[in-house]
Amino acid sequence: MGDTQENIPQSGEVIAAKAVWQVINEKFGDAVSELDENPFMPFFEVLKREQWRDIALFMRDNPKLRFTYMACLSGVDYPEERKLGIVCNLESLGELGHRIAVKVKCDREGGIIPSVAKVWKTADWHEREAYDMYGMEFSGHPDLRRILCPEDWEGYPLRKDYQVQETYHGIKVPE
Amino acid sequence: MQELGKAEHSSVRVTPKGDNRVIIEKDISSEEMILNMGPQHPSTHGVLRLECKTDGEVVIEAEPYLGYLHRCFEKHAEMVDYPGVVPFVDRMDYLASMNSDFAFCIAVEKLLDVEIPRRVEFIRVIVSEFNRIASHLVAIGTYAIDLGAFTPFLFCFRDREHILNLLEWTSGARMLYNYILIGGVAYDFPEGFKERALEFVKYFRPKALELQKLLTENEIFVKRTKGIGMMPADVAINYGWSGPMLRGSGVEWDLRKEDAYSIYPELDFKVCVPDGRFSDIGDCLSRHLVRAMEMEESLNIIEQSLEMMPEEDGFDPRAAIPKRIRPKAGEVYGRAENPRGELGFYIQSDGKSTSPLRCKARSSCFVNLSAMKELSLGQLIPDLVSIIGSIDIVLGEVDR
Amino acid sequence: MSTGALLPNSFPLVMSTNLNAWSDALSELHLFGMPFGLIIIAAIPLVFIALYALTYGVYGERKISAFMQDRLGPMEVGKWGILQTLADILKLLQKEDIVNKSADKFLFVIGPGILFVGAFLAFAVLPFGPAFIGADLNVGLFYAIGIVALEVVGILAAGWGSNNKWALYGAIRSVAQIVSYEIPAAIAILCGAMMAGTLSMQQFNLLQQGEYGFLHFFLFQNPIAWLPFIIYFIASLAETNRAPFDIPEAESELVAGYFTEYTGMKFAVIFLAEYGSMFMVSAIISIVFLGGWNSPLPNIGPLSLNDWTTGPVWGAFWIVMKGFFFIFVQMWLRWTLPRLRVDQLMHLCWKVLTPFAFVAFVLIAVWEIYVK
Amino acid sequence: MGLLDAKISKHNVLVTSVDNVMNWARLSSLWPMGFGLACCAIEMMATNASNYDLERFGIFPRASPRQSDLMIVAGTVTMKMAERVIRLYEQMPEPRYVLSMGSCSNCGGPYWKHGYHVLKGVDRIIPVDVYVPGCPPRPESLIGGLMKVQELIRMEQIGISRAEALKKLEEKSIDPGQLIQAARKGAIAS
Repeated sequence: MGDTQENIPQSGEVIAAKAVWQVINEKFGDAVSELDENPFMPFFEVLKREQWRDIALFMRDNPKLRFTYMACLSGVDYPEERKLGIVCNLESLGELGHRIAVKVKCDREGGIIPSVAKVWKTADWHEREAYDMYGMEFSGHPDLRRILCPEDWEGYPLRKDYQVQETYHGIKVPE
Repeated sequence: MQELGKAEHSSVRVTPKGDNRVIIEKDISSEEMILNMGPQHPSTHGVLRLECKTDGEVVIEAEPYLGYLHRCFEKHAEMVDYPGVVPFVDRMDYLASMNSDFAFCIAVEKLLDVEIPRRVEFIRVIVSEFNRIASHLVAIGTYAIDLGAFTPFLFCFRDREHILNLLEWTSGARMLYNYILIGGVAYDFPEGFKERALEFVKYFRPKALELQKLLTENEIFVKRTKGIGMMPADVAINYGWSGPMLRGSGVEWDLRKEDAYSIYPELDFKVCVPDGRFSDIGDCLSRHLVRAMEMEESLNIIEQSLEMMPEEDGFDPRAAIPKRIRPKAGEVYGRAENPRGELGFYIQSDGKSTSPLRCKARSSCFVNLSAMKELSLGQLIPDLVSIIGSIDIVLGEVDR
Repeated sequence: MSTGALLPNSFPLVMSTNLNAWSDALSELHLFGMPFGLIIIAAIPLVFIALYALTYGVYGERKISAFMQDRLGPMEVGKWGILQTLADILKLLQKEDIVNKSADKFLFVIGPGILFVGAFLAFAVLPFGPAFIGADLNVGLFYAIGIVALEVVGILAAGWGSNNKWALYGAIRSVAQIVSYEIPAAIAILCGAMMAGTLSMQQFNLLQQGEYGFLHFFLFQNPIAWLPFIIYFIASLAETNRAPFDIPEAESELVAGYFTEYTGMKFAVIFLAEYGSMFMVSAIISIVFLGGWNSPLPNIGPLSLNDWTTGPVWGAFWIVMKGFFFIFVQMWLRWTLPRLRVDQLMHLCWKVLTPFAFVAFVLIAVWEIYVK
Repeated sequence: MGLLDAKISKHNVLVTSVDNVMNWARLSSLWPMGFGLACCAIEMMATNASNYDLERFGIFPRASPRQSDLMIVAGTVTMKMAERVIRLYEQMPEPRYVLSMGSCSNCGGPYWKHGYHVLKGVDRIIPVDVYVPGCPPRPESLIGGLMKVQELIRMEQIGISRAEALKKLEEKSIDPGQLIQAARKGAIAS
């Protein structure tokens, strides 16, 4: 992608994200962090993760925000911080056109993040996938089961310290 | 603000239109039966498994089970370096490898500081649009098989073979190309490509019409698809649908227009949405129509880009490829319009290593398929097959 | 022309064109005190089904579908693949015969048997030309319709006995479909019977005989006859589970329908029965509406085409050709059209075909009484 | 070896010609199970379609494992799928053959090292007769693999095991490399 074409919409994207963040910050104050104004993917972090679901609903239904569309929800491992997290890419599809990313983090062992599966249905399967790959719990999820790996799979494959199991149902797994 | 519990089911109920939907009167007491469909079943397009709770022919509920083709793409992406991820991206959506590569390269190039030569952009667009036609041909062909018509499938594959020949001539592979690289493409077009491509466009236009006559204008086909699997636009957006599925629900949303990446803003093409004259907006027929119309649009794009493409003698498409790909630290979400919808890559780079710290693929089929449970409520088994077919899943991309 | 007038002193097997001369002569043939002739009479339809299914049925279908789809079809097994079906049958003979542990063994085994017997028994009343018929019953047509319906029992036995959910679905769908479509089919055939005033298969042919060839066929004698003709053709597609009504074996929905669990020879028998009944319905439609074994060619002045193409062997030729023509149309439809849904199928049967069949019934009655 | 086997294994003229006919029937009507797993399944479909038309050889996909003779494992077999593959194999009636199509089902292919959920070769769970390399193999090479299955069937006889037939095939097989070399030489000479 050419740089010249790239810069103009991107800076606009950051400005729009800033406006969005201000609306959220007004309502929730300390619950959200400062906006990270990088040109690639402006994001903020939800510091009080209990409020994540309220923030999500606010973002979806507030007429100034209208984030109707969740493009992506990715689980992430932060081994240095001893944390797991999710990154959500949100967008106001067809209405206001702005987008922003939201991060939520939780403890590495037994971490719980409120589920937003009832806010955006996209999140349903994506949260199941994050649970499958990283092992964080999503409280309030309608059906939190493994989705890609078998039900009786051991460990969470995308954690950085994952060790693959030797056999599965009597079949040798590694090499 | 809506309450949480209600938000889930507020706009769920599908409103039947026309006389094509059956109304089941339940006055005979009958027992439910669990019917397991797949992973090996002719109509599940690979290894999807559906556990259907059925009452006679009526599916009360169908729960999809995935993961039968989980090939650990995200693990591999963390283990190999950036150029090494491209072959794995190929194997995700194996029907539209070019488009998938394109999306991945867009995401990485956002992080990298590279100037892409203009001719490369044209090459990328042309091969992607060719692959889009090929992918839609498979989608339409297999949909015809699902509905019991065998011949259109073979016609589709016959025409697809011409595209594969063209792309093989360009890239050296039939299906999984590894052709679009970060910062460039692997080879320039071979000599005489333009003529052969235009020849194909000329050949394919009447064939597409023939396909329309065989399927879209067929009374039985319309009967089997019209009014089935209705999805209103707002629910579709909430489900995160994209691509032909979302456009089938009447939302004019195409990333080629919205994100205006590559040279798409310079090209003249329209976003295909059904006009509601022929189909009910949001049903299986609309999705099929969108795919059929998109093939036409892709042909237009190919023609235009072939005209506009700058000719350069001795052009080296690999010139802009950085020697060592090590993006600066940061996170990026890059995406492109795939034949099945929005394919996005969330990439996290620490600025030190040559492989991504985290690479998540936002697969369009995965998201589109998640509405299956809702779409299947109270449908007949043949309609269930019709709905799965209209979602046009590629299990490689669903399970990754 | 008189029926059944046998000239005992002539050589009926060689030259007589008298009605049923060959079969009557054969039935009196005894060797070593055994009714050897009857066995031959019984064997002829069997051999015919086997030969036709092997050549035209399976091989022809594969070739025809291939040509429709821009392919070549079987090419490597024998010249142009003509030995393909033979190889298939020989292979199916060698396959392991699996009976599920959980299957109802009796029903599972007897299902294909009933299917085949049903398809085969109908051939008893099929006139292979003027000189040969298995049994010239005076209720031949009634018998043929009735015995074809016996297949339902076989299908249900096969589907239920398999103890497989897909097979069960296929069987239930098939039974519902065949039983429903019997009604418009029977009424449409009854229209033909009204025009003829008889139920005997040979009489049907005799009534449509004449020097103007096809102009004597009921279809061209009576303009209303087109209606029952089309109704019966559509219904016959459904009765033989052919597309667009192939929902009992819908591959994309039900894997393989009621024969999902069958292996080897049992599967081959089911296939043979299916092709047998396909020919049977095609023969019935050509007898009732298109003159059966009569030559469609007219005598034009000195060119007495009709006379030249009439005779026992020509008769067999015409009826087989007419049957094959309808089978070709069935194949053509099968490889072109998508499949209907179950409820649409029933809708077509009960709300479209059956009322129209009744209308045709009344109109034909009126025509027969007042116009003719 | 039983008494009957010993009698039969002498291979008199009658037994051999019956063998030949039976083998011919089996190799001429190989019905594969329509069973696709991943990318290779699309190439398998393309091979079945008009341009390559497997039906020329009498190869005609069946949806039900009960009516098929050959299992084409087309694509990556994952741990979750492995048990289903075994079950499908067990549902097929004897004599049955397995063709492993593509690198993934041969050995895990590109997922060999880090693919925690990928079965590294379908031969770990079911016996494979013919392997077709490629990622995915071209339709031509799939047809080549099917020809190999036919050759294997040709080597079989009443009273000899599949393993012996495979050994015989190995001894008698023609090296295509030499044929290609010869053809090339001929082309250069002319």
